[in-house]
Amino acid sequence: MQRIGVFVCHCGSNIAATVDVKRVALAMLSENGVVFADDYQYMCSESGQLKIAQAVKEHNLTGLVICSCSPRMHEATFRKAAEKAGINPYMVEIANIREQCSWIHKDIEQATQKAIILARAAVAKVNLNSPLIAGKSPVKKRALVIGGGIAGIQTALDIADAGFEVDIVEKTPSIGGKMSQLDKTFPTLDCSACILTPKMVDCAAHEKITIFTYSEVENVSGFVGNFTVDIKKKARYVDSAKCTGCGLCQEKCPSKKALSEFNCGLSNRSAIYTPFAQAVPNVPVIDPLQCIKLKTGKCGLCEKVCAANAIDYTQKDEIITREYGAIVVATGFDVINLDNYDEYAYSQSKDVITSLELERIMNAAGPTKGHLERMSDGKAPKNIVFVQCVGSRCADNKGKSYCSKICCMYTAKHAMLIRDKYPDVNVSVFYIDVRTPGKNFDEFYRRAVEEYGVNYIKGQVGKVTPEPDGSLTVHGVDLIDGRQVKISADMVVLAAAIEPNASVRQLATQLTASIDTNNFLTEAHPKLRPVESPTAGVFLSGVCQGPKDIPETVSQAGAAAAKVIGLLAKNELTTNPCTAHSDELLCNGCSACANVCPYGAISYQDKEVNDHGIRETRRIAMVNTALCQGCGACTVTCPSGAMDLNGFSNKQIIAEVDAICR
Amino acid sequence: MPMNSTESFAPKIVAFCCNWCSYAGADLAGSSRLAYPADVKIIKVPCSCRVNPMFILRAFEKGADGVIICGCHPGDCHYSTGNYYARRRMTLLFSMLEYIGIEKDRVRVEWVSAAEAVKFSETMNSFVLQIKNLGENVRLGDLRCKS
Amino acid sequence: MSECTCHKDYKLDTLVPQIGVITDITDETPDVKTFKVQALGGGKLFEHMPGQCAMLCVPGISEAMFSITSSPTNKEYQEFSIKKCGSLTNYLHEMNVGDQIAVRGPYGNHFPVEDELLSKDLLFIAGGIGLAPLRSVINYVLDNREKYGKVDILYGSRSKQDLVKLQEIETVWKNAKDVDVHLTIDNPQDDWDGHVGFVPSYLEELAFSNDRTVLVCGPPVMIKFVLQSLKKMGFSDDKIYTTFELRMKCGIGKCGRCNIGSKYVCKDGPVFRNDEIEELPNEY
Amino acid sequence: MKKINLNKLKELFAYISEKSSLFLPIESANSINFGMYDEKAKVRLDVLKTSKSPKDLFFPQSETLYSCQSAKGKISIEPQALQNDEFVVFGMKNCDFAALEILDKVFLSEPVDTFYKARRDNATIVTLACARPSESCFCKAYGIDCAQGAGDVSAWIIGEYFYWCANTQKGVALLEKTAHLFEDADEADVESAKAQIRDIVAKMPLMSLDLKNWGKGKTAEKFDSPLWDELYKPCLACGTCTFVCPTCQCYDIKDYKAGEKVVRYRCWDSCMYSDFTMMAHGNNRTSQMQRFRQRFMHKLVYFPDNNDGVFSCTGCGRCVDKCPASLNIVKVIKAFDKEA
Amino acid sequence: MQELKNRIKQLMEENVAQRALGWKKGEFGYDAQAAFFESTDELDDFVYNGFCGANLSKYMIEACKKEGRTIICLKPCDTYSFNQLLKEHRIQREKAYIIGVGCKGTLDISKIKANGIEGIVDIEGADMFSSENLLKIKTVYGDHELAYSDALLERCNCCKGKEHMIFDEIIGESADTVSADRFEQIEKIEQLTSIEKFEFFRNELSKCIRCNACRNACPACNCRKCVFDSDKFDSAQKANSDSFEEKMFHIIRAFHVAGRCTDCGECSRVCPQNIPLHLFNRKFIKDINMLYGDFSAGSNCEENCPLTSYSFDDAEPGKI
Repeated sequence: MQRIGVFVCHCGSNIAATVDVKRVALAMLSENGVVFADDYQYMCSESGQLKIAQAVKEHNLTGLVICSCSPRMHEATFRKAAEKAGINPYMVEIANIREQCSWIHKDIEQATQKAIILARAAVAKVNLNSPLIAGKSPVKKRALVIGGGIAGIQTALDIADAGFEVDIVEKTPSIGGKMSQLDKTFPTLDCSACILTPKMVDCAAHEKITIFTYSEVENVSGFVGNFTVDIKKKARYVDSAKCTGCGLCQEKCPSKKALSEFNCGLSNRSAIYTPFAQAVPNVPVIDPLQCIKLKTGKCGLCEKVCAANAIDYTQKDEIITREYGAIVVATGFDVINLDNYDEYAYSQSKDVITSLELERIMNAAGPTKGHLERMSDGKAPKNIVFVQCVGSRCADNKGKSYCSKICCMYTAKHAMLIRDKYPDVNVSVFYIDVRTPGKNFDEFYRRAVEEYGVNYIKGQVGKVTPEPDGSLTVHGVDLIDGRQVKISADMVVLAAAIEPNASVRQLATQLTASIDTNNFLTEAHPKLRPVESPTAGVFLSGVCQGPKDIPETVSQAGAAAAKVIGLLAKNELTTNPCTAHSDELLCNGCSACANVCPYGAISYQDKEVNDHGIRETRRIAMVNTALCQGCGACTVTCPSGAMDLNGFSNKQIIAEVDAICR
Repeated sequence: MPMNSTESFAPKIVAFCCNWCSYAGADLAGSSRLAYPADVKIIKVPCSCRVNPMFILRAFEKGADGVIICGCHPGDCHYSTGNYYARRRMTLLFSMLEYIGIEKDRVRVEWVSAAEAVKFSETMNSFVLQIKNLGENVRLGDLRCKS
Repeated sequence: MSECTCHKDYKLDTLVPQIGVITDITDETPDVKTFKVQALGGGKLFEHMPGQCAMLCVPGISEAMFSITSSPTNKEYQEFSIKKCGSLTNYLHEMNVGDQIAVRGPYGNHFPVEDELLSKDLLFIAGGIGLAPLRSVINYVLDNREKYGKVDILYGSRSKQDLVKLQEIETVWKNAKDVDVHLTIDNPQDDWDGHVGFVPSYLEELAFSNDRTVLVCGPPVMIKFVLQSLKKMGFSDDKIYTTFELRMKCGIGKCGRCNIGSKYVCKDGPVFRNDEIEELPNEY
Repeated sequence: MKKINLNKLKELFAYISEKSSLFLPIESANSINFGMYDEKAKVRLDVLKTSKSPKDLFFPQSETLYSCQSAKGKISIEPQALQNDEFVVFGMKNCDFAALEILDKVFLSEPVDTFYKARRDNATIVTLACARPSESCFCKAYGIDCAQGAGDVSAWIIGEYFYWCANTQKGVALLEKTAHLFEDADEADVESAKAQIRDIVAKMPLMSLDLKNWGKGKTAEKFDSPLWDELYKPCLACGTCTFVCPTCQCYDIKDYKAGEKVVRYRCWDSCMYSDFTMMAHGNNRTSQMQRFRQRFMHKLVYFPDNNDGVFSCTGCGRCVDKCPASLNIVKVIKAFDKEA
Repeated sequence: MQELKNRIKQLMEENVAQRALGWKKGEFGYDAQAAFFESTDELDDFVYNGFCGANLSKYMIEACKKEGRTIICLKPCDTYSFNQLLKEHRIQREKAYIIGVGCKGTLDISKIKANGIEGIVDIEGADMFSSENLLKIKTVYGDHELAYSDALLERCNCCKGKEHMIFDEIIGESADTVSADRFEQIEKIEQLTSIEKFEFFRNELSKCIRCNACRNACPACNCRKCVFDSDKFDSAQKANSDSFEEKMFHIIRAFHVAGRCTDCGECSRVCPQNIPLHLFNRKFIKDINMLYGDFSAGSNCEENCPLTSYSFDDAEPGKI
């Protein structure tokens, strides 16, 4: 039998104006187990908490019911107060009589009655509460960063600088990500490579950072503080330890027909390649689909020319298992597939390109060595049309509903750079809105319009038609004039929407992190916990969480790092004690619970039990409380009721139901 | 309970809300002062998948007139898959309830996110109205609880 | 059966309890409390004989059978010594003076204090909470001291703290006429200068003559070994009495639960003579 | 001896049910059980055995003993009112009546079960002879004559007519009340009908069941037999046999929490259930074999021990018909016979 | 039947298995019972005919606790239950030697008796392996004849198929017995109005005496301790003290076996009150098939139960 104290909070007038708090307290005195009930102005205040402590002492309380605001607001406060007063924190229940009562009801009688019932249900529950002790689990002091773009690099550097080990897993042969493909960055127009490369080098050189390029996460198990991750290192066919990065193999490689991923397929690369000159690590990989030796067994030229003997055609994919305390997802983005936008003739004309392709064309290390050329005939374009919002801000299902956020600014940048370098080129931009909320952004855009004479047309492009003469006709609407516009262009640049990297779906499943309908990873709280995923120990960095530009990415990367550092700095974590547990005398060992457990927390053991005098060995479910997150899926699947959930036990919920229906 | 006395009939309605979405949605409805009838009493559960059919029948046994279960939208479950299981369980259970005397309209599952305060309040308003139209749960329920 | 005023011509069924008031609670050991229970208007709920039991019920929690530990010679109240071991007993242990409980009874047979035991030399052997039913007989015998011969009481428990009713033993029983009390605890303890050892071995050490009539009660294991020792010492089965565990529901030999062979423990027991037990099928 | 044409029975039922509740075999949802008569009831006097025995008219499957309120350590108890109205049970078979007499030995022995007694006192029982006994019947083995009447009134259905005669004061009262519906009848009709029934009984396979190996004082002989270990195996541990049995009377006492109050009720229990003897103090029958043995030992040995050799079985054969595993008391008796 | 008996004898003599789990003849020819045969001598009483309706799969749980292997005779529909028990780790495959026995449908004694046939002393023609379709029934009141096919249990009229899902060997031929659509009755009930549905089931369930025969015979109800026997949900019940309780019991039972019930029909067969309990289970089966794709519990031991799996676009509750 519990000795319960009930405390009814006025919350100033927030509750007391609509709920007769004194009556609620009085009514609770006749409830089973209640030995003390009182009301107070602000229970969450220091004096309110002191009141609790006094009552616990005076009345020898074993359980508390606080009738106040939502438990989401102050449950933690009252649990701490209880603990201070010498009661187990899980002997506290909150009756939410503010958000779910006083704030939504006007009639005092009605609200008071409801408050009484809610309090009664909480009392009924506390009567069945039992003290729960949070477990402790050690923290593995190493972080994993998935994705080696600027987000991943920055997060890794920040964590490593704090003295913790960090591994970066990058799918491609080099870290650097999308930023390495960019030419210049807005709004300062500094060279992307110039600011990124030093960070890449820092990463490689940092003693706390291990980089796994050309690698993917294969499997994730465990929980916050104790993740175990299998990393698949794809066969590189080049021994990283021996390779000096001289580049001779790439020169000599006879297979040069592969499209360069780095240059967005606008140029070719050899079968053995490093994606770009500044790659980190500067160790090539052999593309097994292109390599003549691997395909036919003949050739082997690279092996012959390699002075360091680094070529190894026998290399196999390798699984490395590492343990981590925290995981940061920084998987970045891709440009959407433009199949749905064939009206822009992207597939029909080589001169319709995406903005990212333009970045490569403008880049000195790009397919045209930095000269602005048409990809079809190599001629210098005279009229360029930019089309904004291709696939972004779509009302229909064709594209994305969201704004890709970076296009307005990079288009202004492109227009400006072209007009600067090639003043005779006419540049028109079709836009819906120009969005420039950022430091020096609007100034930047205005420079494009005012200083560089870029022709901004508010309106949409309906169609781009390739003409027989190789030119392109852009059919659009000028919404300000309300007239049809037809522009003859020799290059059209599409500001294609960006979307989370395709790998994120599977990754989210592996991490049991949730994703939204657009495949962006969900934050634990959209405002207050923007860099944490709802899954403890998993953090978000960069565009995988939502569209952002470089400075935003870098600041979020730092924020995620700060969270990781905060976690890794702890030696151990307290685990949620509201976990499932199985009654071994009732368990059938049928595996139904394990089938629905999203965390793989349930395993089976053959165990000898003594069932009222009958001794036998039975297959029995065991819950790993460190893995269990307490969802309760198993409890309903279990037909015998062997599985129950601490803190939300069958009997507790039934007691609440009874109390409400009484 | 005759139909025309819907005004005086105060139904007993139990709402199971998942901690992460719907309970938060209810809180937001509260802080946004979006009213719904006081007949609705919320029980917090960690996830919609914690709701055992036994709880629902128990509520009806003890005299509830309606039971509603709210969870995160499919795909948004905090535990990633809980509401999918809840969806299947409740679909099957609900299809059977008429056989034991619980009208279809006395139960509902609604997916309400933490941000959908308006949806929460509208759902509760419409559910209460629906139950009021049905009247008191006379077919089912343990007589011992009624006296 | 008492008259009920709420229904005309209505006689209360034995399954319907009376309301008892807890008028005193004594902490005996860390997990045993003794409850004094009286009728609503004061006085005893009913008359009983030593060895009988009663059903105590906390509505909504559970009900269970307990030995009445006070002697019938007590005219004011009944006492129950209750060990904490389940939901009901846990609940009872949290109750306060003035709280009410539902009581029905008395049930079962009793020790033959007015027949076979008269003028006999008696040996009481108890272990732990097993003193509860024997205390009723002991006090009955002490209150009618002239009717019985010599009395020896052998009582053992795990530790000194686990000896129930120690104060009464020390002040009343030890000073009674022709009564010898032998206490023992399982393991040595600083504040204990009495005997240390298990009850059966102490019993053999004490070497009582085997013409004594023996009343045994305690945990099943203890009873088993005590009986073995008694046999060894030459006691005959028809002079040994014991009480069964109280696995009963209705208390009136009808619900079928406590049926062992042709006997109903709640009606034909709980007190059995050892030769009667020998005849029962081995199912207790 | 009085008689009435069968087509006037409805009138009789209507007349009786006007004055008091009338219970008789009624078909509902493809099942025939004793139920309260009303105009719509589908009366099935032609059916030999009701699915359940009529014992629940006297010892209902579930009945409230009292309800109780407790708050803040104070208790109030409201006992359930006893059956106060007279009622008539019509068409009970002799085996079931004999079973009632067995229940009397349990419930009417001190301390009397007042709930049961009130119902017994208020009932007038009309027994109906079995026109067509079935292969599962073995009442004769217990000395019950299904052709002969018992109870307050004995009745027969012979051809187009329903015959009855009173055996007790209550019976006389019932006959007097309804005398206007009846005509005088020839005793000889009934005698020849009885003879006919006895002829059939002689042919029934189980009627000759021999109980000489059972009864008082057989505990030691039967209890430890290895046969039990074989016999119980198909037993599903359900309670069908005990619930359809007219003499099984084990019950449980349980609490139901109905909001503010607690209702204490008793309900049938079955010694076949695994938790029957599971109590706070322990469990003395942990295996199904023990529970199976208990049921038959009780009926065939323990009960006779305490009741001058009367068995707690009347050969109604419901367990023979209903056991899902086709196990029954006959098989048990025969298995031991074979052994002996 | 002799062939089957001989084969079992041989297997026991060759020590392939230590005992056999089959059926034993009863008193009247229609009351065969499940039986363990520990020695070949005991096989004299072995029987296999149309009255061997009992599904032996669940007895395998006990058999698995014994030393050695047990020969188990399984009719085609019993094999589904066996698989389901295997899937739930309640029995071990290596402990069983499965003889799949041919089946031409199992008989319903109450159907025979419903023809006014009383005082049955013997029944001929119930043999499973004969092609004869005639039951010759001897009674104290005279002899009767009845077509075998007219006396089948409801479950056999809408049989899932005569293929054994798991076996070590098969003895005897099976014959098709399907004469009705399995879901016809459910569809009819679904057409009823809400109140009619309620009335129908109230009428049926009011007969329930809570003897637990349905539960204890059901191979899917294999919990060591049923929730209705334990106090885990404060749901321990023994009797229907209120009409609510039998409804609660039956619907929860149906829910607990949903996706696991093989529609073996034992619940209805054993019900002493003739409640068509299989209707609950079949309704769930029908819903599952319609909503989540055809699923037959026990057709293999790998497939995940529909209630422990999901798809992203499942139907919403209350929409069917």
